[in-house]
Amino acid sequence: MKARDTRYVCLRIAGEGGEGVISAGELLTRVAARRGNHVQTFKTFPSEVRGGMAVFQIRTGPEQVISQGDYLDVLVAFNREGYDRNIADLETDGVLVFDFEPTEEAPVRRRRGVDYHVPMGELAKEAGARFGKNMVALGAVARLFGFPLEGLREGIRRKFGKKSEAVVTANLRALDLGARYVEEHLEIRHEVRFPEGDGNPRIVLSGNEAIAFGAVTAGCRFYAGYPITPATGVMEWLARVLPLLDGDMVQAEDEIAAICMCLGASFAGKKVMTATSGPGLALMSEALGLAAMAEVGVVVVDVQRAGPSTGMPTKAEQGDLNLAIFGAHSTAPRVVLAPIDIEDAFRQTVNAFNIATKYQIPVILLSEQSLGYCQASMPRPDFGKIDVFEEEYATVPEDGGDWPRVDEITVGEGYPMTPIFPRYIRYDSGVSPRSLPGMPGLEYRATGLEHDEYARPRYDPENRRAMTAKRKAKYESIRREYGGAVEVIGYPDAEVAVSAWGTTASVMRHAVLRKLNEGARIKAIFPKILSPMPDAAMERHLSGVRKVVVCEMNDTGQYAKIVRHRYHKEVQAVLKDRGLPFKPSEIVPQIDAALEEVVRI
Amino acid sequence: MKARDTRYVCLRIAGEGGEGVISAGELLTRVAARRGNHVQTFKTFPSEVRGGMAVFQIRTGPEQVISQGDYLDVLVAFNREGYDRNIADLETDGVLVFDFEPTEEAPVRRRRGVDYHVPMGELAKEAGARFGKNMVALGAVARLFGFPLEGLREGIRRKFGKKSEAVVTANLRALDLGARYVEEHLEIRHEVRFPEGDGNPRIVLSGNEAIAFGAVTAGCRFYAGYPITPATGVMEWLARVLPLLDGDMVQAEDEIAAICMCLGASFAGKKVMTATSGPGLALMSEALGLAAMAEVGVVVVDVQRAGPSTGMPTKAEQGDLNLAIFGAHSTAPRVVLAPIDIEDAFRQTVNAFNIATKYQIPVILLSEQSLGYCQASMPRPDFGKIDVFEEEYATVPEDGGDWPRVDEITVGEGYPMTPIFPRYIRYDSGVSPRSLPGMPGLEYRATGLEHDEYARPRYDPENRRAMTAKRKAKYESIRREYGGAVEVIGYPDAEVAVSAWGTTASVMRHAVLRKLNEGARIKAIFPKILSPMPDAAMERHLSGVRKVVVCEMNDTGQYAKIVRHRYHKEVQAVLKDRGLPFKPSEIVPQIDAALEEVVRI
Amino acid sequence: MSTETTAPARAGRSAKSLRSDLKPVWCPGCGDYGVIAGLDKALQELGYARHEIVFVSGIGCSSRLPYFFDTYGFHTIHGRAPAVALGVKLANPKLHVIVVGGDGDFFSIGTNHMVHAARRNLDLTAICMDNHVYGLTKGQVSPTSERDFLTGSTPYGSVEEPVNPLVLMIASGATFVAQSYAANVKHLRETIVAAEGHPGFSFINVISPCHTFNREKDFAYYKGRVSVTEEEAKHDRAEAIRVILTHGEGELLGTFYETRRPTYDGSLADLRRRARERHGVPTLEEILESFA
Amino acid sequence: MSTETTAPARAGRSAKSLRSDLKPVWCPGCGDYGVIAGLDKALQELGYARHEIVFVSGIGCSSRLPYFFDTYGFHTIHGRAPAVALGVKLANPKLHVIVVGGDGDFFSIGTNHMVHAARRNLDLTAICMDNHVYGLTKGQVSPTSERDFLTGSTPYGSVEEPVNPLVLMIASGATFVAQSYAANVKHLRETIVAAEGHPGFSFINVISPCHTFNREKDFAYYKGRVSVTEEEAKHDRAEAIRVILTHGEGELLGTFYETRRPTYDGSLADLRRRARERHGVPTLEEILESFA
Ligand SMILES: Cc1ncc(C[n+]2csc(CCOP(=O)(O)OP(=O)(O)O)c2C)c(N)n1
Ligand SMILES: Cc1ncc(C[n+]2csc(CCOP(=O)(O)OP(=O)(O)O)c2C)c(N)n1
Ligand code: SF4
Ligand code: SF4
Ligand SMILES: [Mg+2]
Ligand SMILES: [Mg+2]
Repeated sequence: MKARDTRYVCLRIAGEGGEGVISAGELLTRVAARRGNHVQTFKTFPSEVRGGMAVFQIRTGPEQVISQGDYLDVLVAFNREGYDRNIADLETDGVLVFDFEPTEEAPVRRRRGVDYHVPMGELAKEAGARFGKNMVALGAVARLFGFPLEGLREGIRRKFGKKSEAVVTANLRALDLGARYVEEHLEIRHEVRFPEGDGNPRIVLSGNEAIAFGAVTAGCRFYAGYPITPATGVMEWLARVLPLLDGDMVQAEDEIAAICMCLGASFAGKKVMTATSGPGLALMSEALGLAAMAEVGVVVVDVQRAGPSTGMPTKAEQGDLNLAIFGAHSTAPRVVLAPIDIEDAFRQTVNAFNIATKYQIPVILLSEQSLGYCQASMPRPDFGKIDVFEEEYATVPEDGGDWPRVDEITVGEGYPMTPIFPRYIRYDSGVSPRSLPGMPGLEYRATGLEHDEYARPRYDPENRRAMTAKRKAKYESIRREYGGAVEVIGYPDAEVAVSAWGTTASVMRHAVLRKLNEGARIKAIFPKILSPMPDAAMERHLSGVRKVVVCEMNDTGQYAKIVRHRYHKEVQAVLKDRGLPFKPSEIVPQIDAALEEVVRI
Repeated sequence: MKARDTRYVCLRIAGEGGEGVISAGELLTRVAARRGNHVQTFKTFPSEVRGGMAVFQIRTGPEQVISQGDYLDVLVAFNREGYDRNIADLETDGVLVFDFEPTEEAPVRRRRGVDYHVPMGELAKEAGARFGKNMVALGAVARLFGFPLEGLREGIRRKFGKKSEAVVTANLRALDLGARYVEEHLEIRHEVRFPEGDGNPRIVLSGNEAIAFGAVTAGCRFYAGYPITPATGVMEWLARVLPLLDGDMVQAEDEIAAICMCLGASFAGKKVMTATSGPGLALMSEALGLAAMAEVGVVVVDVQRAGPSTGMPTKAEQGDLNLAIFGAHSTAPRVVLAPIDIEDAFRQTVNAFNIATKYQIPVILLSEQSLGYCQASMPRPDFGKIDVFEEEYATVPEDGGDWPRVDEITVGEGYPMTPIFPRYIRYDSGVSPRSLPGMPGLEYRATGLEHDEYARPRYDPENRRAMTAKRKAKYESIRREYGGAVEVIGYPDAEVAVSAWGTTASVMRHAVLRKLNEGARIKAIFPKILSPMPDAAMERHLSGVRKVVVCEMNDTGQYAKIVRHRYHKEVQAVLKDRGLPFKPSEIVPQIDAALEEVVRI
Repeated sequence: MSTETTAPARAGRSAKSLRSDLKPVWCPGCGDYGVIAGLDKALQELGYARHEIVFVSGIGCSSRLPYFFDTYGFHTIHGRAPAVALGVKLANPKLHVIVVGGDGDFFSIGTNHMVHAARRNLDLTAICMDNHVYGLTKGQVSPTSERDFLTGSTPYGSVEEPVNPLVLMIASGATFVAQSYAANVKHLRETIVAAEGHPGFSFINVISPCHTFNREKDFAYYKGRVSVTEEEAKHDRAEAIRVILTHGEGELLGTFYETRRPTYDGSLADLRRRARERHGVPTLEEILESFA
Repeated sequence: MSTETTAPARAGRSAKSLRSDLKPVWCPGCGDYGVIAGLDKALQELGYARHEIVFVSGIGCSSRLPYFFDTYGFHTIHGRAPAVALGVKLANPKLHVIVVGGDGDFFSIGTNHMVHAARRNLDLTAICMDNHVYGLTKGQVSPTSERDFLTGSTPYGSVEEPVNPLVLMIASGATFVAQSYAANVKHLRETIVAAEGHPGFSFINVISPCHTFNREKDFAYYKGRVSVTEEEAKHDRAEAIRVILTHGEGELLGTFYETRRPTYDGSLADLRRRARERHGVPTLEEILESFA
């Protein structure tokens, strides 16, 4: 199953938290993208602020990078632990760059592959850059794998220029010392080379940035949130940008306040968003019900992390699908989307706002730790081609005419008949035009109580039935609009299908393309909306399929159960709940097994 | 489809909130039970404190009353609105007792049946009992339907005796005036008679009381809660009783505090409970995850009410099943039970405590508005026959010996090897013996972080896999213990089955018995545990079934979807989301239709 | 939008009162009727247009108030009104946002939001209808109930010290803190007018008896026990707290504390202005370049 | 259980220190190391047996503390430690329950529970490691951060007035309120010993610098800016608040407020006793009769 595409290079840096692993990695990433490389990165760091292991990985190649691949081509280990914990991921013929003293009991033992010892710590001291180990490493890496030093120098200047000239100089010196060490002491014995860029400078965004930028693109001008790993990046980006666009970013006192602030601002006419992780989404459950009942649109981003409870806050899991779909008391319609990669994160965020605005409904966008912290290059969006839905508000009937007619059930006994604005008028779509506070003549009271079309509290069975149906109709409208929202790759008549959601879909795509290349008759089915499920399209694409391989990063197969139970398909659920994303190599054998089994039957 | 069992009488009182409808009903109920009647009651009142309509209904008969039946035999309407809103539920030949002036535009028009006008308000004034309308009504009802006045007199004395002699006298006078009015002014023209009691005084509990009493029986000695309709009764009962048992009832500052207080007390060795309704359960989502992760047992009662959001707080819905099962981020094992009637509420509560204690897991008990406020007679429990699980705590190894061996994965690098108490030791059952603060030598720190067997934070993949498996194993143990927990009535080989949960199961039982009596070949399947589902037994009982009629009080068929999707059965989902429980007469035709269809196929 | 735009004439709308046609669902004699009256009078005096007023409430008898005014309103969930109100006000600072609720709503489940709203000094008025009990849920102890209070949840008497809303709000940073009384509509009206005139977070605790579940503390009880303070509002927090705490028996009405500091909405507007002056107003394309 | 029972000897356990073998995960130089030191010394001085101590914490750098003591502990969720602690203490009032956490944990998400724990006067000690920033989430503004503070979430400076934890806790009803400093281990030790000696809710705000995310306010900054008050603890709330608020520049350490009133656990014990005296201790069968 060796199908290494040597045009791609995957390099990992591992070191102690605080040694600058992440910042070196990010510098390399950005410089690579600027020269026209496609890049995708991945990082983990311990939830402890200092100490513990930090890992940064970059994969780069001549085309869009859609997963982290299976094995490393290069491992840069800042210390023994970095080596011990990561060496298993290095290709047997990969390149190791390390800075520690192998001992007799713990040698650096590899059958093949090339090892280079670079005394990064020492050189950093020499450079007078107290925390410069990472720059020494970058210099060495650049020389070893043919990456132009000048780009990195420029990057250092841009990155540290704001701080002080002394910092720039120290870092540049460290970089050069690293490069020089390679030139002077090492003999290059490997083949791995950084791919050439195509000269088209690319943009690089993390998942968190893609979502924040998507929000701003969709017209978001109010954000309230509460810090939580790994979602805080969304908030911090918007804290900088929103004020420039005359918007506000509020750090709320807790997550409940955050979503409630959003609901208030949405009620008063802003496009709003909050971002959190599992524990915060759990806290928002009650207020999400209010959003559904009062019909106030809001986008809630959940950058999932490994639970339950506080769990492993810096590790990855796709564990919140159930909570997103079902985490409300009673029937509180909501929409669930889950981007699969950085570009999708940007686009789905715009989409989320469009749905929230058009249907006056809460939309939960399920991102993931491995997406939030992952950075990738993406093509520059063409803003002219992005649909942004803008609401039309209700207006007062001209010439004192009547309000649109409402159904007779809304005329309850004991209720005054004064013609007032029918905020919750029942149109077929389930959506009623609304007014904003400040608009004269259209006063009403948004409410979490059951109410009639005039927004008056009402508990009688007839009204209840009508209003429940109204809210449900809205849900059906969404299903109609997004009923076909399924991405399919491969043979339409394949008997073996694979399916996944979120970032696992992106990894799976990698595995599927590999198998399709090998001539396997399979197809991949990725729903682009998870609630309401695009049933019509899912059923169409699943008909004729005898086995579905579902891969998912959680312990119980939350999505696998949907496929198995909702579509009555034989599902081979491949579950990974170890805090780390899938690799294509973990998926390919599962596809093979499914193919074999289906043939055997 | 008329199958009226005339041995049962169903009487409804309807009036303005504040007119004493409920308290009169409760008095009648208790007195009836004391003379040996089986009774079941139902009430609704508006969420407004005063005003709006209050309804009390009592059904009584010679055997256990398992539902409210279909139609009223007697309607007592305190006013016009009470008549208008309830007359449709009266048997065509039923008896109406009313106090308002029929007008020409709004006459009291009935084709058959008997009507009596009793000027309750006037008579009350005459009695000098300011709020005595309800007692006048009781007196009239007693005389009209052959209920002994003496019992009611005694009841009034017991009820108001604590207040003052004047109150007692006024109420007695009102009662007598009502009775006298019937004797002097009315000619009895109907057949309906209150059934004779069998002389065995019965106890009468509301669902809320049954749960509170069950908790105390199971050993609950700590309760923290926050008031919320319709769950407050649980708290108020325990507020009176717990201190007498040397326990504490704490009114917390909010629901999050309530469950957290419970977790603290449980960690320190108490059996604990909190009760709330949908909005509160939503707020508890995060802390329920902590309970699962730190493995701290807790019983959470959700007396469901109609949502979403604040919805219709005094109305019924079975809408929180999804939230109960799925309302957590990541995989946080929890158990869900749902009593179907008063006696079951008592027994399932004991059960809930046993599961919570034995498996160190949160248990959610889904009650309902119509159960919480409903009162019913039940047989006196035999406390000697009730199993109450008591925990065995860990002990320090004798003679300084070693702690039980733990697996090598728990020895992480960088972790001290001092032998400490392995609080989360991985036994096959998934359950680890615990210690309580105060026990010397067994110190540990309960935690919501991922941890190893020694309760130390650990994020590495191997440990993660092991501990996830541990928590899952616990879940499987429960499934083993409760795998057969399904109640089945009817023909084992029936092709048409019916299924429901909660109080709808009780109503459905009524309908099924009626159909079985008529000779229909059907069966009823009621799971006694809703998460984890008793799959083995469900599958066994469903095999051979061609159609399942599922009735449920919500808009989306949360349970119906489980039956349809999980067991791949053709489900005829009968959903009612109007704030009111099912009646048997709404279920019977659905069974008929299903039978017909299956025959047709 | 502006006050010049007049709302279309509508049948049944009173020329002056801002009350709606919906009849309050409260018990006859509930203190909250007095609060409605005071509010209506104050709003008329202030001359606010109805479409520029937003009542935000949580859950409770008192929180039903928004339905009874023919203005904008948001009847939210228990305890969260201050947070929702913050969103409303920041989205449109021209609106007059009034938060209303009960003692449980504000100072039990909602404490966190009240403390932080006060600290931020958001320019709105919060009116607590303090009946020292949970009304809507039919009589349980509230955070402002006195020790030994007998309720459904404290059948042996409450063992908790009541929170003093005035002191807590001053300590949290509210910049206008007053107490009024549902039966003194004139004082209430004047206090509301003053609070609305105050730029920043104004808190008014209104004693609003619930004779249904707090029978002892009905209007009769308060008669003669309520007096209006003679003292001026203090500008010093410790001083204001001293006045409140050292007052002996009975209930004191009046404005205890008033100070000026930047409002949250004002500071944010300022922040936006400063940020844009320094960095300019970027187009989407320009933002994109930050990722290059 | 009682202090007489001695824990079994265990390899590696120090005879006196209550520290565990787990190495703190904090940054070198974090103020929280000082808090550990002060706590360890105080607990030794108090002579508490390790099995009778329970540390309860929320989430934050500071909330990791329970792991570093070889006692019982509960590392709960963000902001909820005071509520969990209430359950622990009521379940077993003999335990010494110490709540530890950060400024965000206590005074942002956890405010409601802190206010009500103080009001109830539950007999426990709450120690806030106040670094005026969110440490664990890598540097955002906290409720105790000063205006204009630059953080990841306030890139243009904070526009919020900080909450004063001491004033808020006094206003809420805490009966022992003090401030100490992570670098003054002696003062910290003494303050903890005093707080533990105090029956009721004791709150200690410990200035505990985070030089990683609040760089300016490191130990060097506080050097010379921290002084121990000469004044006695006040028994008068307004007075204590005055002392805190009128103190000029710099940080004042000391016990500002101390008073005695019934503790929550004590009052509940009393309530149980009274109730049983009046109504007797019913058997299950007797309770059953109340339904007859
Ligand atoms: C999350 C949640 N918890 C509890 C409730 C139930 N509840 C409704 S109002 C209320 C308190 C009412 O007291 P208060 O706020 O003082 O208002 P009042 O009715 O006295 O005016 C409670 C506990 C709820 N609606 N939502
Ligand atoms: C419900 C929830 N929201 C947010 C978080 C993320 N979070 C963890 S610690 C923390 C605040 C840390 O600040 P502080 O309490 O001051 O403690 P410090 O780290 O400074 O000691 C936050 C917001 C969380 N764990 N849970
Ligand atoms: S219960 Fe009390 S607060 Fe509620 S409406 Fe009645 S009097 Fe007013
Ligand atoms: S980030 Fe700050 S509070 Fe956290 S460990 Fe480091 S220095 Fe301490
Ligand atoms: Mg109240
Ligand atoms: Mg902090």
